[in-house]
Amino acid sequence: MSQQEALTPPPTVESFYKFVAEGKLMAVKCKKCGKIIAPPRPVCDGCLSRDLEWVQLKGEGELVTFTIIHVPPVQFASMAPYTVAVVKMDEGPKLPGIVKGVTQPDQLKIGMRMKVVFEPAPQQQTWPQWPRYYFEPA
Amino acid sequence: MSQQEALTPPPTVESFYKFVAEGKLMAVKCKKCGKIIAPPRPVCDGCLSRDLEWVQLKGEGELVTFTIIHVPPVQFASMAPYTVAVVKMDEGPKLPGIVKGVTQPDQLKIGMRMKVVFEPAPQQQTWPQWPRYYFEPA
Amino acid sequence: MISMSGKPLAAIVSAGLSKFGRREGLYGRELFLEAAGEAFDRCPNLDPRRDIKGVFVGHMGESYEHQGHTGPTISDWLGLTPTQGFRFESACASSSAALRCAVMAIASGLLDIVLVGGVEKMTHRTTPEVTEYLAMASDFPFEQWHGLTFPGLFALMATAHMHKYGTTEEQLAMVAVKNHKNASMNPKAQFQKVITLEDALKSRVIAWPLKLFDCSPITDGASCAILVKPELAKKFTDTPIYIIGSGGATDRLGVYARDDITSLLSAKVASQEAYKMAGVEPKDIDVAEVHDCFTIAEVILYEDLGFCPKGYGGKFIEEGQTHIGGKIPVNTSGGLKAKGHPVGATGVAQVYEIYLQLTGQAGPRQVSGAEIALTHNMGGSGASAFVHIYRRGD
Amino acid sequence: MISMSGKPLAAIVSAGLSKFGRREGLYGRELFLEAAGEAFDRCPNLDPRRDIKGVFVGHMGESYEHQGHTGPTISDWLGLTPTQGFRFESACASSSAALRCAVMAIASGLLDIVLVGGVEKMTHRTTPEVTEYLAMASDFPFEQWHGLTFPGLFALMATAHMHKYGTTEEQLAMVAVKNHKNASMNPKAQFQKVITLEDALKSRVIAWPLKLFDCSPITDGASCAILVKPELAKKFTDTPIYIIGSGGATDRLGVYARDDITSLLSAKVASQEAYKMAGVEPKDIDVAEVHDCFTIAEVILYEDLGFCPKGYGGKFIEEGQTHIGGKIPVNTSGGLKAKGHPVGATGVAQVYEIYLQLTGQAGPRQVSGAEIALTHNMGGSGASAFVHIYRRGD
Ligand SMILES: [Zn+2]
Ligand SMILES: [Zn+2]
Repeated sequence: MSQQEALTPPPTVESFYKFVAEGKLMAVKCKKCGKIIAPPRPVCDGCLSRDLEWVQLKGEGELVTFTIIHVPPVQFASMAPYTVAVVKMDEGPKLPGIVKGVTQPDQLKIGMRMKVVFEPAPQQQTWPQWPRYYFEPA
Repeated sequence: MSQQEALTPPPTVESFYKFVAEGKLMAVKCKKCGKIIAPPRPVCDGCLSRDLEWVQLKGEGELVTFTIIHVPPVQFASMAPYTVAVVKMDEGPKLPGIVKGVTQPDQLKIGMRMKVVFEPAPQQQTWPQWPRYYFEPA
Repeated sequence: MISMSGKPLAAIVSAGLSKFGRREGLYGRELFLEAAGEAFDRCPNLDPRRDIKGVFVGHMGESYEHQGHTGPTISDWLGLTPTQGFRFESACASSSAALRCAVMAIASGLLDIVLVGGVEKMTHRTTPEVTEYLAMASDFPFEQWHGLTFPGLFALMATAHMHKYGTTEEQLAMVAVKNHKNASMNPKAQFQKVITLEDALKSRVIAWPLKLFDCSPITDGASCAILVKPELAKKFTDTPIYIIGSGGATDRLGVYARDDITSLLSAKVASQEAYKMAGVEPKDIDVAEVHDCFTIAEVILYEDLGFCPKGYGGKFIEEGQTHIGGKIPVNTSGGLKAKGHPVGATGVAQVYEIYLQLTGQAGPRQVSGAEIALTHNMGGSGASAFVHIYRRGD
Repeated sequence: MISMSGKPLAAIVSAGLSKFGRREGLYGRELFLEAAGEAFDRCPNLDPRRDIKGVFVGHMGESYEHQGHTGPTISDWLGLTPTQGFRFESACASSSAALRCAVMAIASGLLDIVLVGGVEKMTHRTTPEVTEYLAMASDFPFEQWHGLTFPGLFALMATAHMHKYGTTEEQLAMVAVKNHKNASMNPKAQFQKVITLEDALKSRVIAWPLKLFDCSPITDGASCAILVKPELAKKFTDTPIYIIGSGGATDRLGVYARDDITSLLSAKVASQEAYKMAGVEPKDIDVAEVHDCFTIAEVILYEDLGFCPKGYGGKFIEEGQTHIGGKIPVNTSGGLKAKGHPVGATGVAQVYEIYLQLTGQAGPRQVSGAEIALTHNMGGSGASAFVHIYRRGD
């Protein structure tokens, strides 16, 4: 780790979701080794440098794997069955997310192109008040 | 620990509260060393014997210490301020419990006689569905 | 057999296990006493108050009973106050984390005799509640927040493994069939009935491609073992077993963040550490308990623990290599899948099975002549894992 | 001074602490990196990936962030995967449980360099939520179920102590005044202002006889220390401090169940073990951080740690004996009361203060010439406690 330059906003989970609320998928880029990291974190997981800058992801990538959830947690009960995928963004990072409009395995194929879409945050009284990003086939 | 004789009902927290629902304050007595134990447990905390029998406490004892709760947990919000005391029962065990009708420290005096009273269990949908016993000055 | 090159780190002189299943009206502290009582009864030379210097307990979730601070809770209910007590949490590997720290405590010379175990009381809660409490072991802001459950996380691995290696749903189902068969020979197991391949394949989808019979159940239970420094072992038993290897490792918390979603890095790294310490190789293992929280996990673990080549796990179960009588019997107890999975108790429950196997007390499921054994226990979706290797002590 | 009879068990070569207080928008994993970053910056010879063999983290409650499995979570965010990671939970003593196990890990020879720390993110939750999560450390079926809160449990001790020994509300308030004064000299403390005796006595009742200023606050924070085996210490620093005593003990989980409600058995037993190992006596301690979650706790601890006779704790603070410049300065950092109490982080935060004191870096609150120090950290209402004793290494 090298000494941290103060990054604004800080490279945190909370900042990530504030950007999602603005319709942006943001990562941090390590100024030392060049690695692009999402979710953002205060230390580069490539070289342990703390010298980072914000970069915006284009929001496109490739399907790595997926599942279709039939038995959901309480908060997702009304959505089931729903699909969650892991997508490798073109800039490098992999992210999980719900795939809109997919409930059957034959609607997806590993390796296919995917893109990010945004929806307004659900209204919640309690912590956390984060929005979600979603995926769809590109 | 010696081999356990099957005790019915088992010497557990759940059995204790089932007895409270019947208006009984029950302890277990160690058949080896004679210690009377409440809350009940499967092993004598005096001699580690597992050879126990149920005994009923008379429900009278002496005030050991107390507090008056002004900032309560969520579930007790409607009751505050309320008093919780530790009472040493005449048979030996000490038990904590809410003291009915006491909201000022000068209503109690360490060493004074106390007695147990019972009330029906609060209606609850979720676990646990235990009743409570209470104390009052004797 | 191998040369006995692994120096004993600690000796196990007794073990106990509660009945697994739905244990109505018994809480964690009471279940733990059932397991400890068996361990004490098996070891009459042990005077718990005089001898036990510490209580090391694995316990995953304080939400189940609204009760944390498990170290003193269990120490108190054992009647051992003021012995020192510790709670370890590494999700479903909590009691193996306890075991590894207990091994270090013994090896340090600071504590010579310790009780190690684990406990979880789960069945008094609803399935959605349990699903929520279990999910706390995964990455909240990215996995839980995007609707992933534990079956879902392992389903992500299954989809990828099937795609890359051609692993089939039938092969996964064969893991369930084997483990239910083994459990039918284990009176402490939650499930006592054999199942057919058809039963497994026709069960309802939980998280595609995983079905009900690919998943371990919700279980109440507790486990316990007595660890002593090797020089003291024969004071307590004629048939100690020795821990000769201990390894621990982590992986990225999020499955999404891992380089290879078809592999469990923590199992690889922890087992390599344990094998090296023990001076044994995978082919030397006579019997193993591995973390089959989902059938796909057992298949991947065959590979990452080195029992078979990478990508060959599906074929390995299909060939029957991990059945009792096969090349390397895996989960003779019935595993998490059929013995049950009271999460905090599972790691030391694996130890209990190995204790029975290496002391010749496993009854109809005994692996004859077993001398070297392995346990693998993982937390969550594999973000933590602990591997231990054991040798029969006689 | 004393003879240096305590053999070093482990050396502390660096330490770090996040700012304590309300840390909006930072979660546990991020707060932990703030503490670790300071520890790494202070120790340029340490290469975290090459050197650190294990991560030992104290974390009390998974409910705050819906996030357990803290060992791998922190290891991952540190960038140290696949290092082994452990979470320890012993309520408010969680990171001292981590410290004790880390000491055993070092002493065992299995791990030669480990990172130990603790973390809790609390202020994003409401006060009733925090009250509920904290209460999980007490006895659910008898204490929580009968309406006892943590202030309530310590109030039971206060009522009994006042009755038996004549301890007064003014004496309790003096503990708060002292600790706020010390915190005003600690830039990382949550509270930066001195208070008067009148402020403390006039604050609102929380659990009679305890008032707001008798209670520690809700705090976000993280703490970290680097432990190495003693032979390696000088490779990393010219000014190591050595851990020469380590003790742990439990008490009955329920306050109601204890023989003497005016005393903390776990503190007595754990400190006796630590003093004996270190070869020191209470009078040899130059500076101490003790667990002042409530003012009455600090008063009882003066007695049970042997700083003054039983029953004399109230008089001891009244005489100013524990002020900086007094016979034995206690909680120079401001203590839990005024530095803040992010529960899982507190134990190693005490270590951080001792590290500063014994390396002469405590600034305006420096105890001059400090050579021997003690930390006492308790879980819940004292059902667990850990005591460590340190010696300046130069
Ligand atoms: Zn980098
Ligand atoms: Zn007895």
